Parts: sequence; C-alpha cells; structure tokens
Amino acid sequence: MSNEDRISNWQLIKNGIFKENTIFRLVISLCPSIAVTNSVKNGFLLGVAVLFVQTMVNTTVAIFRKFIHPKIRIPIFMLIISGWVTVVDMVMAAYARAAYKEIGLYIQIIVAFASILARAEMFASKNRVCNAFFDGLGSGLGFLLALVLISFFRELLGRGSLWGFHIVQAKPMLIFILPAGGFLAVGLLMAFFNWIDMRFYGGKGAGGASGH
Amino acid sequence: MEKEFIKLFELFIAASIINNFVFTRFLGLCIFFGVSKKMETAIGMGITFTSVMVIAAALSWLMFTYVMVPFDLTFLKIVIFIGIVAAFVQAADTIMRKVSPGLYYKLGVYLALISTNCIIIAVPLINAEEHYNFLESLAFGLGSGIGFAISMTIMASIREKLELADVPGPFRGMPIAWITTALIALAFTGFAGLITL
Amino acid sequence: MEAIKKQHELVVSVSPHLKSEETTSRIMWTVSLSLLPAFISGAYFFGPRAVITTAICIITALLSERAFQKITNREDTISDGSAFLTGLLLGMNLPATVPFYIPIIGTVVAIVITKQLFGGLGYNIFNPALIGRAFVLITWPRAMTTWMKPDAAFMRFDAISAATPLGILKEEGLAKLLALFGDKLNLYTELLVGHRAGSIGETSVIALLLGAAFLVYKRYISLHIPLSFIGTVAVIAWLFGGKEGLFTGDPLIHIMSGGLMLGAFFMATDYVTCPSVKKGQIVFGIGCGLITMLIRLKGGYPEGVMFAILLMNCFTPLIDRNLRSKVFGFMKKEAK
Amino acid sequence: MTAKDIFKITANLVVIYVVGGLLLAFVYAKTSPIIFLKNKQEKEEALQKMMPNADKKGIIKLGDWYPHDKDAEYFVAKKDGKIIGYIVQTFAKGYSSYINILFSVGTDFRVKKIDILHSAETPGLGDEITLPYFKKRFRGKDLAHLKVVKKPSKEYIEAVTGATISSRAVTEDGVRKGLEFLIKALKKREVKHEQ
Repeated sequence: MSNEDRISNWQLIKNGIFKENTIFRLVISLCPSIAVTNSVKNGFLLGVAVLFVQTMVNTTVAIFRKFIHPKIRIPIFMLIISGWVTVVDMVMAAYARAAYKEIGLYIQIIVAFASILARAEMFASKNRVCNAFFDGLGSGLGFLLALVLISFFRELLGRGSLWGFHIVQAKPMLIFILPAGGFLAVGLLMAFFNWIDMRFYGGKGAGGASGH
Repeated sequence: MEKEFIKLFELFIAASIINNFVFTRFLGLCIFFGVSKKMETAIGMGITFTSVMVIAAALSWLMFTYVMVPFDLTFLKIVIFIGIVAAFVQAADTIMRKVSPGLYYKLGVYLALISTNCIIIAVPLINAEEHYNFLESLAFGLGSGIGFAISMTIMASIREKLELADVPGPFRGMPIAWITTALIALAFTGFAGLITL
Repeated sequence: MEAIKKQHELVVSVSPHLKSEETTSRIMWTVSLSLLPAFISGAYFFGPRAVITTAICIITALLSERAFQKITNREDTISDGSAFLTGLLLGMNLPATVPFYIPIIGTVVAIVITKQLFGGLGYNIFNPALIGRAFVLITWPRAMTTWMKPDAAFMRFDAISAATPLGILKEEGLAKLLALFGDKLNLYTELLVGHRAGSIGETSVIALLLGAAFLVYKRYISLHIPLSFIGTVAVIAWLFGGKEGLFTGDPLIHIMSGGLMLGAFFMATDYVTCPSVKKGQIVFGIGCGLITMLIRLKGGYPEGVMFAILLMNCFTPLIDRNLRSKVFGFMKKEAK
Repeated sequence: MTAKDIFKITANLVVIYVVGGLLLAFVYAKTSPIIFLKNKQEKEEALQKMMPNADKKGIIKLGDWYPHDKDAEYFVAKKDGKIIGYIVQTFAKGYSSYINILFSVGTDFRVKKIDILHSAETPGLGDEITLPYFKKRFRGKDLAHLKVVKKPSKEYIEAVTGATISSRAVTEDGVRKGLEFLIKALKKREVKHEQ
C-alpha cells in the first residue's frame, strides 16, 4: 500500500467514481440504490449523507490510525462510523425534514454499509490523512453519482418529473417508482455498463460477472 | 388476549411476506445477492440471520425501554444498537466455537458478515420507531428473519437453475440476478393490501 | 437398479423437457389452436377492439423476438410458435379497451425481459405472458381495471365500462352481484357462456373447457395442476367464502369467474415454468389455489390468479429440487 | 497481551468515547431544540390551515381519542373567544395503510376542509385521495352525506376511479366516524358542564 502514497489525489477521486464505483462495479451497499432512488431529490440527499460520512470517517480513522490498537480496530471503526451517522441523522432531521420522513431509516442504516467500513479498514487506516480524505471523497462521490443516475431514470420514467418538477406530459410508467421497477432499472443499468465495458474496453463485464 | 395474538400473527406475516425485507423494503441486498448463489449457503445464512435477528431485537428492546428511554438517550440509538449487535455477534461467535464446533463450522462463517448487514440493525431501529412492545418486537424480528430466509432460498434455487441458461453476455451474473429479483418483487406485489398495519 | 432408473427418468424430465424442435413447435401451435374457441367468444362479446388488441400483442411478440435474436446474433426461433402463443395469451389476458401502448409494452416486457434475457425458451423462470400482464397492471392500474361491458353487437367501437363479477363481489358483496344478474341460475349461465365483463379470453368457461379438453385428449397437458388448483379454490371458497361463517361460501362463482379457467388450464401448466414431477405439480396447483383465494378474499386485488401463478413460478425450482433431492437421499442409503 | 497493550486499548476507548460523546452531545444540543420546535410549528401550521379564520392562539386541544387503537387528538377553534368550529384528527383503515386524516367542521357540523397527513396507498390509484380534487369533494358535507358513491355526484362523495376502497376508508371510516365521535364527545362535555 505504501506506493499508493504516490497516487495523486485526483487519481484517488477518479478511482472512487469509476473504477471502484461502489454500486456498479463493487456491487456492495446496495440497499439504498433502490430504497431512496424513487426521486432524484431523495437519491441526492442520501448520496450527500454517504459522501459526508465516508469522508469524515476516512479522515478520522486516518488521524487516529497510529493510535488505534489493532486488536480492537474494527469495533473502534464501527463506533466512529455510528457517531458520524448519528450526526448526519440529527442534522437531516432538523434541516431536511420532508425528505427525512421518507429516507430517515435509510440514513440510519448507513451505519451498516460495508463500503464505508471497507474503505476505512483497507485504505484510511494505512494512509496519510490527506490521501484518506480524497479517497473518501472519491468513493462518496461515486456513490452519489450512482444514486443520482438511478434516480434520474426512475423519476423520469416513473413520475415524468425531475427533482419534483413535472417535465414530461405522458402517462408515467408507475412501476419504476415501485420496488420491482427499481430492481429492474438497476439491473438494466448494470447490464448497460457491462456492455460498455465489454464493447469498448474489452473487459469481461467485471462488476456484474464476478458476481459478489 | 385473542386480539393481541391476532395482532402478533399479522405482524409476523406482514414482516415475513407482505413487507418482505428484500422485495419491498430493499434491505439486506448485499447479502441477498452475495450469498444466494448456492442453496446450502442460502439456507445456512437464513438460519443464522433469523436467530440473530430475534435475539438482537430482544436485547435492543430491553436496552431501549429500560435504559435509553429513562435516561433520555434515544438520540444515541444508532451507536447503541450497532454496539449491541456487534457485541452479540462476537459473543455468539466465541460461544458457538466453544460449545458446538460442528454448528460453528457450518454457520460460523456467516456470523462475521452479519454485523455489517443492514437488516440486522434495521430491525431494532424499526422496532424503536414503531414503539412495538416486547412480544411485537420479537414477532417482527422473527418474521423479518424468516422472510429473509425465504427470499434467499427462492433466489438460490432460481440462480442454480439459471446457471444452465444461455444469458446474453452483458446480463450474465449480477444484472440478471437483479432482473430476476425485479420479477419476484413484481409477483410479491400481489400480496399488497393483504394486511393493514 | 430401480433407483438408477428413477434418477435417469428424472434427469430427462428436467425442464425444458421438449425433446426436439419439431415437438416444441407442434405443441405451441396446438395450444394456440386450442385457445381459438375462447378467443372467438371474446371477439364476439367485446367486439373488434378485442381482435385488434390481441393482434397487436401477437405482432409485437413476433417482431420483438426476431429483433432481439437479430441483435444478439442468435438463432431465429420464431417458427417454434412460442412467441405467437405468448402474444396470444397476453392479449387474451387484457381488457379489450386498453390504449394501444399497453399491449405493445406488455408484450416487449414478456418476450424480451422475461424470456429472452433468461436465455430463451426453456430457461425462463416466469410465465412470460403473466409477467407482461403484471407489469402493465401495476404500471397503468386504471386502464387495466377498466372493463368493457360485454355486448354481442359485433361492429361496435364505443364501450360502456362495467365491473367484473369478482370486483363486484369484493366491493359490494354477493347481494349486489345477484341483483345485477337476476338470480343465481342466471349468474351461473352467464358465467358459463362468458357474458360478463373481464379480460378478452377469460370470460367464457365453456369455450376454455373445450380447448382444455382438446389438449388433455392430445395429452399435451396433464390434469394434475388444473385439478389441484381448481379443487383448492373450490374448497377454500366453500370454507371461507361465505359471510355467514364456515361452509357457507359459493365455490361455483369463484371457479367460473375471474381468470381461473384460463390460468389453471393454459398458464399454470406451462411446461417450462411448472414443476416437472407429478407430486411437485400437485403442490404447485395447491399453492396456486391457496394464494388465489387468499388474494381474492383478503387481499387488495379482486383477482389473484395471475399473482398466484407467478408466485408459484418463483417456487418451481425449489419444488423441483426438493422432490428430486429426496430421491438422491434414498440412493445414498442404498449405497451404504 | 502486555500491560502496555491493555493501557493502549483502555486509552483508545476512553478517547473515542470522550471525543465521540462530546461531538454527539454538541450536535444533539444544537439540533434537538430545532427538531422539537419545527415539529410543534408544523403541527400548528397544519391546524391553522384547517381553520384559516381562527385566531393565532385560538386552536385549543380538547382531548385525545383512539380510532383503531391509535392516538389522535381533537381541537376547538375560536375567533375572538367565540367557537367557530372544530378540528379532528383521525385514522382510517385504507387499502394498504392506516390513513392519517385531519378535518375541520363548522359549528353546524358540516365539513370545511380535510387533509391527509400520512398514507401509503397504491401509487397511481389509491394515493389520489391526497390530491386536491378529491379533498374538495368533502366541502359542506354533513353526517348523512358522508357516503361514497361510484357515480358523479354533488350530493355524496364521488369515489376516486378505481380506488373505491381508499375513498371509502377516508370518507366512511375516517371523516364520518370522526364526526360521529366529535358530536358525541361534545354532548358529553355539555352534560358535564351543566352538572
């Protein structure tokens, strides 16, 4: 990991967004990808929450990385994560009330996101504060973008609107804001990214085909 | 008394089938997609999850009612619940290894995955949100666990069958699994409106 | 030896158990033919709109199957008749008056997503026509639950909307249903003939039975699923269907209304998506019956046949697997 | 495990808990009054919307009641000290959820306004009960006319097309029962006052 110190911060962000995109490439932390993506606004807000938590957790872990005893590092990471999630939860409850009523449970559940713990354990605990910060930023941004992309399709097709503004004057396809349509939209998007990967980059559709 | 029993039963059915964690609440998806490739693992996971969920529901209900509410600590519920789950999983791991190595060999591998899984933490959170009493919390935990086990078993059996299928390239693996889930979720919408909670 | 023979039989019967291309296409076309009486009855009661809707489904089915196979460079299997049958079944499951985009989108979902993405005929987990219907029902609930009043005037395009017998039973109760149809005997006759609101191909019980009898005679379908399915519905309707307590329900109304006949004989028996073992088929049929009645009596939708079959489709691999693994267990014991 | 290890682990935990505790306490202290205030404000606004005529502090809680075993409240609305109507919160058993309804009546017990606070009915069908066109149908209806019909009607409540169950829940299980309760509760109060 030591030579990764050399990787520029920009590279770290790009990695998080494309190569190691949490949802489409690593296929972890999937629950919110459907639960909150029935409107762009909800998707965006949860994405921001995750971005914040991921960045702060990474930074905190990196600051304390020499200090934390390796035997109890996982419980300590969990404590740090749950602390930051609580902060986000309370702030959202106070300032973004309408959205919080819909996505509150999923904000609290950020605490159990494998991706956040994984980033803290695999990257932040071994790297300098600055790098860890940008790594968290990149991975959080990747997550945010994925959520916005999914919710863009779902809200457009399912309600004929974007961010609550009505833009299409057709009968919307309700199914896309329902659970079944959410699974379908994510499945189709994943297949689309696999197709791009296979068609233009000669990959084997890594995110999908590896299947975990 | 009978009315209470019916309510518990309704809660159980609603949690396991109608508001199935995977198909309508979208929780536990990582595990659902990750572990539903083989039947044996799916069943083992289902059993482990159900028992952990029931016990976690009970422990956190006790904690919530007798410690957090009296001391006005409910704002710490995320921290405390994840702590309870993690501590319990750790304890279960140690105890199982000592008492029943056979069982540990079968189910122990899944235990490690549990504490970073959203459905385990979701159960106490929903229980606290809905102000369920002790028995209701247990019924909800049990129903959710069994519903999760059912959905994983179905999915595993379908995916084993799908291995033989000639799925078009880009859809192989994850995408087709998601589309399968979409179709199962579509079928599960038939249960909508069965029980109003 | 016995065990080995058994295992051998079972392996052969795992789906798709269609032995060759020729047999497949003959079965598909025969099943389509057997649906003809029900289709004619639908056309008679619901007029030209019924014919147009079904035709759109069939044409879209053939086109989308061809297009998909062209894009993915797959073998052209259009002549095996399975796309035609899916289109026909989906058309017969729609109300006659739906706007034209509904049959088109429904059929594309049925053919492309439900069948081709899973690897084509023989590998689909769900009945394509039913997924198509469920998809459009949830997407456009209002259009899909606006039924046309049946009338024998053939060249008629305007439609008066009416509720299905099951819809009336659910929302208004039996008394209202009887008031609308006169008396019970008249209700039975109308249901039997098919003079009621409903999907194009589901209304006429006689026509459907005619087609089913033909298939049974030809041995293309066995009676395990239909009988256990309808039997379960009858028993539950009799037990819990009545307002005055147990054993007061009227099973005949539940058997003859809704999509039960069409579903039990033509869709639940789909070779690919139902269990291959006889015992499994009975379990499948009973499960369908239970879920159908659960939804009809307690659920939100007035009709549950479609969801019941789809839900049991989910369980088909599980049923197949469990009833098969028992045989393996037996073998192990013998080997010891 | 050496003594140094034990010391380090203890120090770890202490620091994490102290820092975390301080941070959380700080955020909690900042946000909880806001959450509390906003909750109160939202409720007042919702009530005021039901009775725009009433004085700013003129909506007073009369008591609690328990439709479908859920906690609901009812209020009296005053203007210049004179009663101008009542507001009742109620729950109705809908198609797939309990619908949380707020409605206001004048002193003649005709409905003035209704609002759906929370519902989870089928999107595209049942959830149209939350749209203004349906809620408007309640205006001026009294107890006898809170009845759902499936045809266009000025006299009764016309159901949302294809969502009779939800419409009926709001009308008959919700508003009508709430109004019946209100009338009974007010009578009881009067009797008490006279004694």
